[in-house]
Formats: sequence, C-alpha cells, structure tokens
Amino acid sequence: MVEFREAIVTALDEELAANENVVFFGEDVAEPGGVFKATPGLRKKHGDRVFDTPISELALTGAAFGSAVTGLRPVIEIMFGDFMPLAMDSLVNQSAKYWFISNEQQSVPLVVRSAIGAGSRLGAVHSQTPVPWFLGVPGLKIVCPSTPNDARALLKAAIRDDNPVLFFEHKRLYSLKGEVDDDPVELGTARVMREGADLTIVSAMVGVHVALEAAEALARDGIEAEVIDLRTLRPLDHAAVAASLARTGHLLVVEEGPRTGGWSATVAAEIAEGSLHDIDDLWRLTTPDLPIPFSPALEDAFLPGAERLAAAVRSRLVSRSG
Amino acid sequence: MVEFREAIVTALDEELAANENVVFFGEDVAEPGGVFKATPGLRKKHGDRVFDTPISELALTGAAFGSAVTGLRPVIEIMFGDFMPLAMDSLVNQSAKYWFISNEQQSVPLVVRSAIGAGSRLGAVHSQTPVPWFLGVPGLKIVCPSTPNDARALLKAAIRDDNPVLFFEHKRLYSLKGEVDDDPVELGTARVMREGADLTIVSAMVGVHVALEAAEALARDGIEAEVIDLRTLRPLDHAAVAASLARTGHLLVVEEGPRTGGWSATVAAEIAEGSLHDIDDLWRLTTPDLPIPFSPALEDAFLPGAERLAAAVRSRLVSRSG
Amino acid sequence: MVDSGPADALLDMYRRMRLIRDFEELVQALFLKGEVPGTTHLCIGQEADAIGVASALGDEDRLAGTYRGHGVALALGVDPQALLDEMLGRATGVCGGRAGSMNVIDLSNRLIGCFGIVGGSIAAATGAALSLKRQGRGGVAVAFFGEGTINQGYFAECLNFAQVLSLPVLYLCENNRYGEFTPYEDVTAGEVLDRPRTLGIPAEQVDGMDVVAVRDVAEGAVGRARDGEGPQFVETLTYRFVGHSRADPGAYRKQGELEEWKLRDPLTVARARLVDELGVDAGEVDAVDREIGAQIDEMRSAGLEAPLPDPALLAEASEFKG
Amino acid sequence: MVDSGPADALLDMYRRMRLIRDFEELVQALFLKGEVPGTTHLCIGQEADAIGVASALGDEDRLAGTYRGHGVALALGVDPQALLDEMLGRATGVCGGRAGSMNVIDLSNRLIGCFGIVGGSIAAATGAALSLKRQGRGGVAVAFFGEGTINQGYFAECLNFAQVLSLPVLYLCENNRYGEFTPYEDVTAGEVLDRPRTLGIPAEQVDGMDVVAVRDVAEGAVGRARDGEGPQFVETLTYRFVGHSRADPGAYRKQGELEEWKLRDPLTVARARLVDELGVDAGEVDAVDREIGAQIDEMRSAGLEAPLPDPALLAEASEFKG
Ligand SMILES: Cc1ncc(C[n+]2csc(CCOP(=O)(O)OP(=O)(O)O)c2C)c(N)n1
Ligand SMILES: Cc1ncc(C[n+]2csc(CCOP(=O)(O)OP(=O)(O)O)c2C)c(N)n1
Ligand SMILES: [Mg+2]
Ligand SMILES: [Mg+2]
Repeated sequence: MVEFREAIVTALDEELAANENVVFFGEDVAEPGGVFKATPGLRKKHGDRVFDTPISELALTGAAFGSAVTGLRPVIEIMFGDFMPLAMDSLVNQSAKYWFISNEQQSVPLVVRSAIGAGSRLGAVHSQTPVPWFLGVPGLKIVCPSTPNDARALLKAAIRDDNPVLFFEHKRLYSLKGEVDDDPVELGTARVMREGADLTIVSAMVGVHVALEAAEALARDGIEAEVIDLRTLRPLDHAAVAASLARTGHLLVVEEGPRTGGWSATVAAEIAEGSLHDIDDLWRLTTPDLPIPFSPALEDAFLPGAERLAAAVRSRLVSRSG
Repeated sequence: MVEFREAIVTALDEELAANENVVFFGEDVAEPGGVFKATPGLRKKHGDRVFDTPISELALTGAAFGSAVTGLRPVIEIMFGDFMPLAMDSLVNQSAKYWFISNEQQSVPLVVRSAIGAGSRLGAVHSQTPVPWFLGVPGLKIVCPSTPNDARALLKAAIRDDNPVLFFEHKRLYSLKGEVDDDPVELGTARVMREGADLTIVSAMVGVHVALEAAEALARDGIEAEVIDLRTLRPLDHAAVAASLARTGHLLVVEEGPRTGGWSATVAAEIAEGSLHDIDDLWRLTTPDLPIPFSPALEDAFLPGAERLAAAVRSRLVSRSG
Repeated sequence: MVDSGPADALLDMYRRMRLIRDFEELVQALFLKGEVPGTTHLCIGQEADAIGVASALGDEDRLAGTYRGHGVALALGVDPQALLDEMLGRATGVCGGRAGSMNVIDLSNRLIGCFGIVGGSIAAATGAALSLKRQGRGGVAVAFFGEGTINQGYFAECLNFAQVLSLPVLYLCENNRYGEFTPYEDVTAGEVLDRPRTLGIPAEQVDGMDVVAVRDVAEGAVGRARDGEGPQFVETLTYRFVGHSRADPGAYRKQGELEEWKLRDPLTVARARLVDELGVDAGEVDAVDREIGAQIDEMRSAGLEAPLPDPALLAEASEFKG
Repeated sequence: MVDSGPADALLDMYRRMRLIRDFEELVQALFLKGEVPGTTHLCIGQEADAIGVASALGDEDRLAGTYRGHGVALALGVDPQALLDEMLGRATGVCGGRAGSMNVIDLSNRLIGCFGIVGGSIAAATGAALSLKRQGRGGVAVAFFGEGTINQGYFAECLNFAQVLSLPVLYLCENNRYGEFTPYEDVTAGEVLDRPRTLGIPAEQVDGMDVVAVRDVAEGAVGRARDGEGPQFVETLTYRFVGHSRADPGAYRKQGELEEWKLRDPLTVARARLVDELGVDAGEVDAVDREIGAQIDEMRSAGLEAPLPDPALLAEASEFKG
C-alpha cells in the first residue's frame, strides 16, 4: 500500500531519472520537500534539476513555457490551485496556443502540479478547484487522479505527454493509501470504478470516493450505481460516459465546484445533445454558487457528501418514476 | 441612431457626472481616449477622476478592488479581454469573494470593461472571449450587450450595481448603430429579439445578430426561430430560456467560444436537467476546441456564421424529425 | 538611540503586544487540541510591527494585512473574542465563521482585510489609498507583507502605480528572513530597500523588535504620506519565533538563529525600556501580564462555547449584494 | 566614439536594416490597400536594435520578440517571403497563416516567438535561458521588449528569477519613449536602468539609432552572459517613426520630436558611417538599396499570389500534439 503523496514523489523521481530533460521547480519544493510533503528527497537525488523558486507564479510558469519550447520538459508546482490565476496568462496565451499557432512546429511539454480542493478548512482562497477556469482553454489537458495508482501512472503520463498538462492533486487525497501497479494509464481515459445497472454516477478526485460510498448505501436499498472516474477532465472521455449511460439510462454528475460553469455542465450538455431521447434522466450535484466557507459547520454542508448524494439519488429516482 | 462605442462613452459620461465616487482608469483611456475610441473626451470633462495607468493589469485591477471596498465605484478598462488572465487573481480571489466572506460587511462595486471577441483578424491572443474563464467564479457578474441601447443601459446598470461586474464589448459591435432610449435594463435579464414558434436560438453579442440573420433565412424556408439575447451571462436567465423552450420545444445555443467549458454548456445542462422529457431537441453551435486562427480564410470558417447556423438548424430539424 | 517617550504610552503598547502574544499562544494551544480547524499563521515575535504601526494610525487610515494577520487585526482594535471565534469557525466570529484565520475582514475597525494571496494586501492598500486621496481627509492606507512578497508581480506593479499617482500609502515590509521555509537570499536578488528607492519611494529600515522604534519610523512615514508626499516604504527587521504555519519543522533555520533573536523578543525589549529606562515598577508590568492572562482565559471559554453558524445560511445567502 | 569596424560587415548590417525598412513599408502599403488583415505594429525607426543585437548572436542563441517583431524576425534570418505571407494570411506563411503579425514563431531560425502580451517575451526568453544553461553549449536567450513593459509583473518577476538562477539571458529594452499613446514618464517611476541594477543585473544604455553601437554593446552583454555572468540588460534609446499600430493619430508626440529623431534615422546614420567614415562609395550603398527594392517588389507579387490556407484544416487539426 502506497500513500497518494508517495505516488506523486515516486512518479517525479522515476521521470527525473528516466529523462535528463525533465526538471522540477516551484516554491518550497526542493530543500523543504513541499508544503504537502509531496516532493521530499528529489533535490538530494537529482541535484540542480530540482530547485526552489521565488514567490513568482507568473515567472515560474512563464519560464516553464520558455524552457519547454527549447528542449526541457519542465514540471512545476503551483503550491495551491487557488494561485493559478496569477500564472494563467502564460498558460492560456503562451503554452496552450503554441502548438496550433506555430503551425505545429513545436508543442509545449510542461506539467503544472497543484494542490487543490476543499474540505481541509482552509477557507475561500486555499480550497478552490481551478478546473472551471481552464476548462475552456483549448490546448490544455487537465488531469485529476483519485487513487495513488492513478496519481503515479497519470503523472508519469503527463510528464511524457508532449502537451501542457495541469495535474491537480486533491488535498484530501494526499494521505489516501492504495495498491500501485506498473501499468501505464493514458490521459483522457475514464475508468469504471464500480459496475451497476440502475444509474451512472460520474465524478473525479474526492467525488469518486464519495460516489463509491453513496453507491454502497444505495445498494443496500437495491439501487445499483455504476461509478465512473473521469480521471482526465480535459479532454473529457464522453464516450465512456455515453457507454455506461446506454446501460443505465440515468446520469448523475458530481462535481466539487460551482453549479455554474464547471465540467459537469459540459458533460451533461454533450450527453443531452447526443442522446436526449435515449436517456431517462440526467442531473448534476455540485457545490453552491458561493465562495467556499471556512467554518467546518458550513464547509461540510457546502460539499457534496455521500449521504447527500445517496439521498439525492433516491429522491430523484422516486420523483422521476413517480 | 447611435454607434455602440458612443453608447459606451455616453454611459460612462453620465455615470461619472451622476456620482462623484465613480472613477475610470486604464491603459491609454484618458488622454488618448482608448484604442477602440470608446472613451474620448472623458478626461477633459471629468478631470483626474479619469486617468491613464501603467501597463499593469494586475495593479490596476487590484487597486480597483481596494478602492471599491473603501468608498469609490471604479470602472476600469482591460484593453483586450485576452489580457484578463493577468488581472484574474484580484478578480477571483479578492473582488468575487469579499461580499460573502466578509459576512456581508461590504460588497465590491467595480466594473471591468474589456474589448473581446474574434472576427477582426487579430489572431489567437487578441480575439478571445474570456467568459469561460470567469463563468465558474461565484460573486462575479458578466454582461455581454449586443446593441447600442443595451450597451448604454447595461453599462449604467453595471456601474450602479454593488457587485463586481465584467462588462464585455465585442470588437465587431463597436461600429454598430442603433436607436437608444432611456429605459433602464436590469442585469441578469434576457430579451426576446424575435419571436418564433419552431425553435429557440439563444446567444449573446455578435451571436445574436448572426442568429437574427439566420432566422430570416430560415423563415424563408418556413422555419420560425425565436431568438433570445441573454445579455448577461452570469447570472444566466435560465427562466427566459425555459419559457421560450416551452413554446418551441427545440433549443439551439450559439456561443462564440470553445465547445468545451463555455456558457452554452451550462445553459444546455440546466435545461436538460430541468426539462429533459419536455423538450424535443437541444444542441449547441460553438467554435472548435482550437486557438483562434489569424488568416481570414481560417477565422471565417472558425466562427459560427449565419449560413452555417441556418444550415445546422435545417439539417438537425430534418434528422430529428426523420 | 530611540527615545522611549512617556511611560504610559509605552505601557499601553506593551499591553497590546502582550495581548497579541497571548492570543497567538492561545490559538496555538487550541490548534494543538484540534479546536482550530485548518491552519494558522502566527505572528509570535513580530508583535512590535503590528503595534508600532497601528500606534501611528488615525481614524481615517486603513490597513491591509496578510494570512499572518492576527497581530494587525488586534492592533487595529478588532474585538479579540470575535477574532478568536472566527478562528474557531463560530457564528460569533468577526466574519461569522465564513472567512477563517487567513481572510479576516473588519472594515469597522479599519481592517480592509487579511489576504491569503501573497501580494494581495499590497493591491488592497494601493486601491484604498486611491479612495483616501479622493476623500481628501488625510487618510493613509497601509499594506503589511513579508520580504518574500517582493518577488510577486503585485509588488512591482502596485508600487509603480502608487508612485506615479502619488498615493498616500505606506508599504510595510516585515522582513523575517524567510518565506515559508525558504531563506530570503536563496530566492531574492538585491536588497529590499533598493526596490522602492529605484522608483523614488522613500524607504527606511527599522529594528522590528523595538516597538518604540517601529512606531517612530511609522509615524514619520505615515505623516509624510498624509502630507501628500506620496508612497512611503518601511522594512522592519524581525523574526518569527514559531513555525510558518501548523506543520513547520523549522529545519531551515540557521543554527542558533532562533535563540539569538529570542533574546530580542519585542516584549522583553519593551519591558526593559519600561523598567530600566523609564523606571516603571516591574510589578506594574507583571500586573499587565496577569490582566491579559485573565482576559485570554475568559476568551478561551467563551470561544469554545460560542455557537456554530447555521448551515441553512448557505441556501439563503447570495453570491451578490442586493 | 564607437569604431565602425570593417566596411563589409557594416554594409551587410546596412543591407539587413534596409530589408527591414522596406519590408515594413511594404506591409504598411499593403495594409492601406486592405491586403494585410487585422493590424500591424511596425518597427520603422528601430531597425538598428534588431540588426545590432542579431549581429551579436550565434547559432545556439535564441530570441523572443514582441507584437512589433518583424524586425527581429528578419534579423534572425526568417525568410522574408514567408514572413510577408504570414501577414497576408497565406498558407505559405511562416506559421501557415495561423499566427499573424503579432505571434510569429520560427524555431528553425532561433525565433522562440513574437508575443502579443506585453511582457510575454520576457518570460519566454527567461525560460529558454533555463534550457540553454542546462544544455551547456553557451547559448544565450534574448528578450526584446519596450520601455512600457517594465511596469508589467512579468518583468519584475522574471528578472529576479533569472538573476537568482544566474541564467544566460539578455534583456533588451527598446526605449522608444511611448507605450502605445502614453509617454514613458506619465506612467513610470524612475529610470529604466535602475530596475535591473537594483537586482544586481549589469545594465547599460546605448544609442539605438546607431547599429554599430548597438552591436558592440550587445556583443559585450551576450558575451558576458555566455561566459556565465548571468543576466544582462541593455536599454536602447530609439524612436518609432510610425504609429503604434494601424490607427494611431500620433497626437501624443511632442512638437518637433519626430522630425528631430528622423535626423538620426538608423539608415542615415549607418550610411554616413559607411560613406564618410569608411570611405565606401555612395553608389555602392545605393546599389544595396536598389537590390532590396527589387527583392521587395518580387515579394509583393509572390505574396499576393500565394494560396490561402484550406479551412478544412480546422476539422483535421488537433489542439494537441500526438
Ligand atoms: C500567491 C501565493 N503564492 C504562494 C503562497 C504560499 N505562501 C504563503 S505564505 C508564503 C511565504 C511568504 O513569505 P513572506 O512574504 O516573507 O511573508 P511571511 O510569511 O514570512 O510573513 C507563501 C509562499 C501564497 N499564499 N500566495
Ligand atoms: C498585457 C498587455 N497589456 C496591454 C497590451 C496592449 N499594448 C500593446 S503594445 C502596448 C504598449 C507597449 O509599450 P512598450 O513596452 O513601450 O513597447 P513598444 O510598443 O513601444 O515597442 C500596449 C499597452 C498588451 N498587448 N498586452
Ligand atoms: Mg518572511
Ligand atoms: Mg515603447
């Protein structure tokens, strides 16, 4: 059994070892080993290919871009996903566009790792999930693993990918333990985490575990939910969702993010457009359109938990079949 | 008849005159009157409440925030919407959150004006529509007028609104002429631009004009399209869309923006969730998931034009009824 | 040699520093007991900065702090109980438990906010200075931030912006030698004071362990800003006696450094001034300590008994005002 | 006194400046005829910067330019026809017509790109320097940018980043006195050179109208960067003889300023050096002018006949590589 954060450091370590063009930098990542302890030991082992930077998110992301188009394969850390707006210009206006507008002269093999997500009582400015901000940016990939095995395999795949990849690590997953194997995982492929005939629940990161927990509760009521882990949110594996839905007819998309403007809307829209009359139901469970509150009393109610999810499924199935 | 850009300068002028706490600043907006000639004369008339700033999008947006919570009602210009990522941190992590996390001590009455959109052959970095980046940011309003009258009325409403508002001016609309009246328009309210019984086309900005043109062409084929101008993209007037759809049964959402992650997906998802079995069809027309190309030969094909829209409607209606 | 001034003024500053110290130790203790959710950034060792600067401010002035903001909040007069309750996520918190330690806002006590984004406080104060200047009542805005923050775009952009507009703002850089776990010199080129000086902003350094020295320098700087001389800059040389945040091993500290700085504990320095220089009876100082100790004990019980916010507010609250 | 050096080297530089000048005038003429879509930012008056710096570069070096990038592109050896065709939106353009004037990329000719975002070139070159340093072949990266750009966060963050990491990069600031329509002194505090100097980066000023002087200073700076001395900074004093972009009234220019600078036209200065100092026959220089004139005529016809890109590529192109 390996912890999620160990899976991260292992993937970095292996890719640094495998390719000398891989470099890794960010704030407090080298000597201190990262504020989430996800990168210890790399500096010692890989020397100056791993280094600490000034508190300059824009410079470090911009420098990553410039180095990626001239031979390196940089991996950078933006400590919290909430800080990504500071780095966004370089990602949106430089990295994401280069491959296409250069007439495919050169792509931008860079990875931005970042700790994201709510539930750790860190308040509105240290708990966000940046996916909505970047979902509408052609040229970027967005990877969101839910297990240690996927974390390792997908981070390795992200580093080997020739395109800019945002790799999001949910804070509430860092201490999660799980088995790890050596099978590679392709970016952009969803995975069925649990089979079920009555309903498809699609989610990512912590949401997958919430969905699995809810599915167990629902099973006790005789409702069998299929749970799909999207794993990559850009590009979205719409085919996997559609395939499951062809079996179950009901789709619930669970997103840790605001109701307006998130990835669950794009999933729902694609399904509605493609198979409106072939499905029985489709709906979303998200967080409210509000900043993330600090107090545990509020934050717990804010996030879509397993109980709320199971209850929502029960009442929706009843109201629809009624 | 008034030009769209005149409507903008009139609204600014009137609000600067009406409230001495209104200030207006940005790059090249004061002495030079703006690169799109949308702000001439204001400096002369309103003195140092209108001023030019350094090329510092983050500072000017952050300063707008700080001034808005201490008594001013700043309007700023970010010259091109494409530059908004540079200013995004302050909008996302300061302005958008203040009202809620301060426990409603104080809201943030600021307006960010910005010229956006494609079709002017300005290439990938001067043609984007920033809506997808900000749609998932609770606490922000996003206003997108399509006519001179709405431009004036909505900009005045935005300046009088107590919340942070992004006010987007489509470059291809600046020279559009139209009648202007004195009726106020509320943020967040859509408008039916054309009535029709067969299909609802929802859009904003240039897309509204494209839809109207397509509707005329479709009318010649006996298809009557209702055209809705959303006018505000955050909050979205889902009710207006649903009301029209109750009449027509078919929904087409036209967005100048990438297929993945835009506002059209949220509109479609809300409709699908709310009225899956009450509607006949629902689909979206967007730009491809690619950066915006420069060459007119490519850009014209990239954007959803009236002909393509009409053709899409015809073929979709046929395939669905067939 | 700095003149200690009258004994009662210094004793009052001592009392307020003691309050900060004991408050922070209470938060620390409650944190270790699991009563403070999330994380905290304590300012133990840096109390003289908060009190020295606040002592130079008047009613019209405003201040923006950082995630390490308890000290400035208390120094400005934020109710200690409401501040503690906020850390504890209670409904009685200064922001109703919505904000938490890193994002405290209390406009009624001149605190524009505490900002979780490194550099955010600089923008907030710069903007507030825009308001204060327009209001013409001599108000000055103060931004607190650390030495690691001078590498953020916010810093460079805002200082130039403020200087060009000659805004009444004091930039107060607390140089505690480390940004999180990374030493200043590893990630920063040149000296702190040279950066404002290059822009023509007057800048001076002060012993941040001596509240009298800080107050005197702050009074000078605030006075100049008040008199229309534009932005001012002060660097305090200080040291954080505790970890950066909850889980800080402190491995980065140089051998003996902490111990050496502790000899210059701002409370020790102020006590010595009181007793040795001004002839105040040591018993009188002890009485202050006991008094604050008693206040803290009461706060502790009251805080732990305070009610949690009602999650129902999430359904009722709006992302927008009005 | 700068030594003109051998006549053939200077004549060659003159020829390349003449190419830039005539190229820009061709673009201008074609623009006015409606053949160049969108906008253009010409570098007429600033040719000596591009040629002087490029003359100091070797095969391993890389350069990042701005939206005003035709000069550096030609100076680096980008095929003039392919560059013109790009402006014309043709399939034969250096980026297949996808990029346009503001975003030209030609890695095979050492041009990392031209960047439409003010400050973007600085990040790109900083990152490239990271690669070049790792590669250890003595390569130096150069960033071109204007004096208005020093107020961008990119500038401050990247210069510090590069200095801390001792990267082989030359920051080349073309001070043409205006950012768009706004004079330097209205929006910028202090002197350009003081900003890098504050960070310990060696910085010098040079007459940007004298290609020999620029080359000499660039050679020195590039040489020091190549030798491991870290970042270097050069400010050229230059002037733009034409508008900022297509629709520039030039009202901001000080009385007589343009005329005065035109006396020091870099082509006039170089010609005087050739004829008066080095004794080159004026006829020889005229021959160069005629030769370039003929080349430009041919380019014009070829460009206007070049094929447009096939819109079908939009359906085939991918936002991602591989
Ligand atoms: C934009 C941003 N980047 C990184 C962080 C994480 N972070 C929080 S505090 C800190 C160090 C700041 O150092 P300094 O400015 O010296 O202030 P100090 O904490 O020492 O008072 C960092 C990197 C952040 N909060 N915001
Ligand atoms: C981030 C950003 N802000 C604003 C602009 C608009 N803009 C383009 S060029 C320019 C002026 C730049 O001035 P300077 O750096 O002096 O360069 P110059 O054009 O004079 O060569 C501005 C404001 C931009 N392209 N990018
Ligand atoms: Mg510090
Ligand atoms: Mg300039």
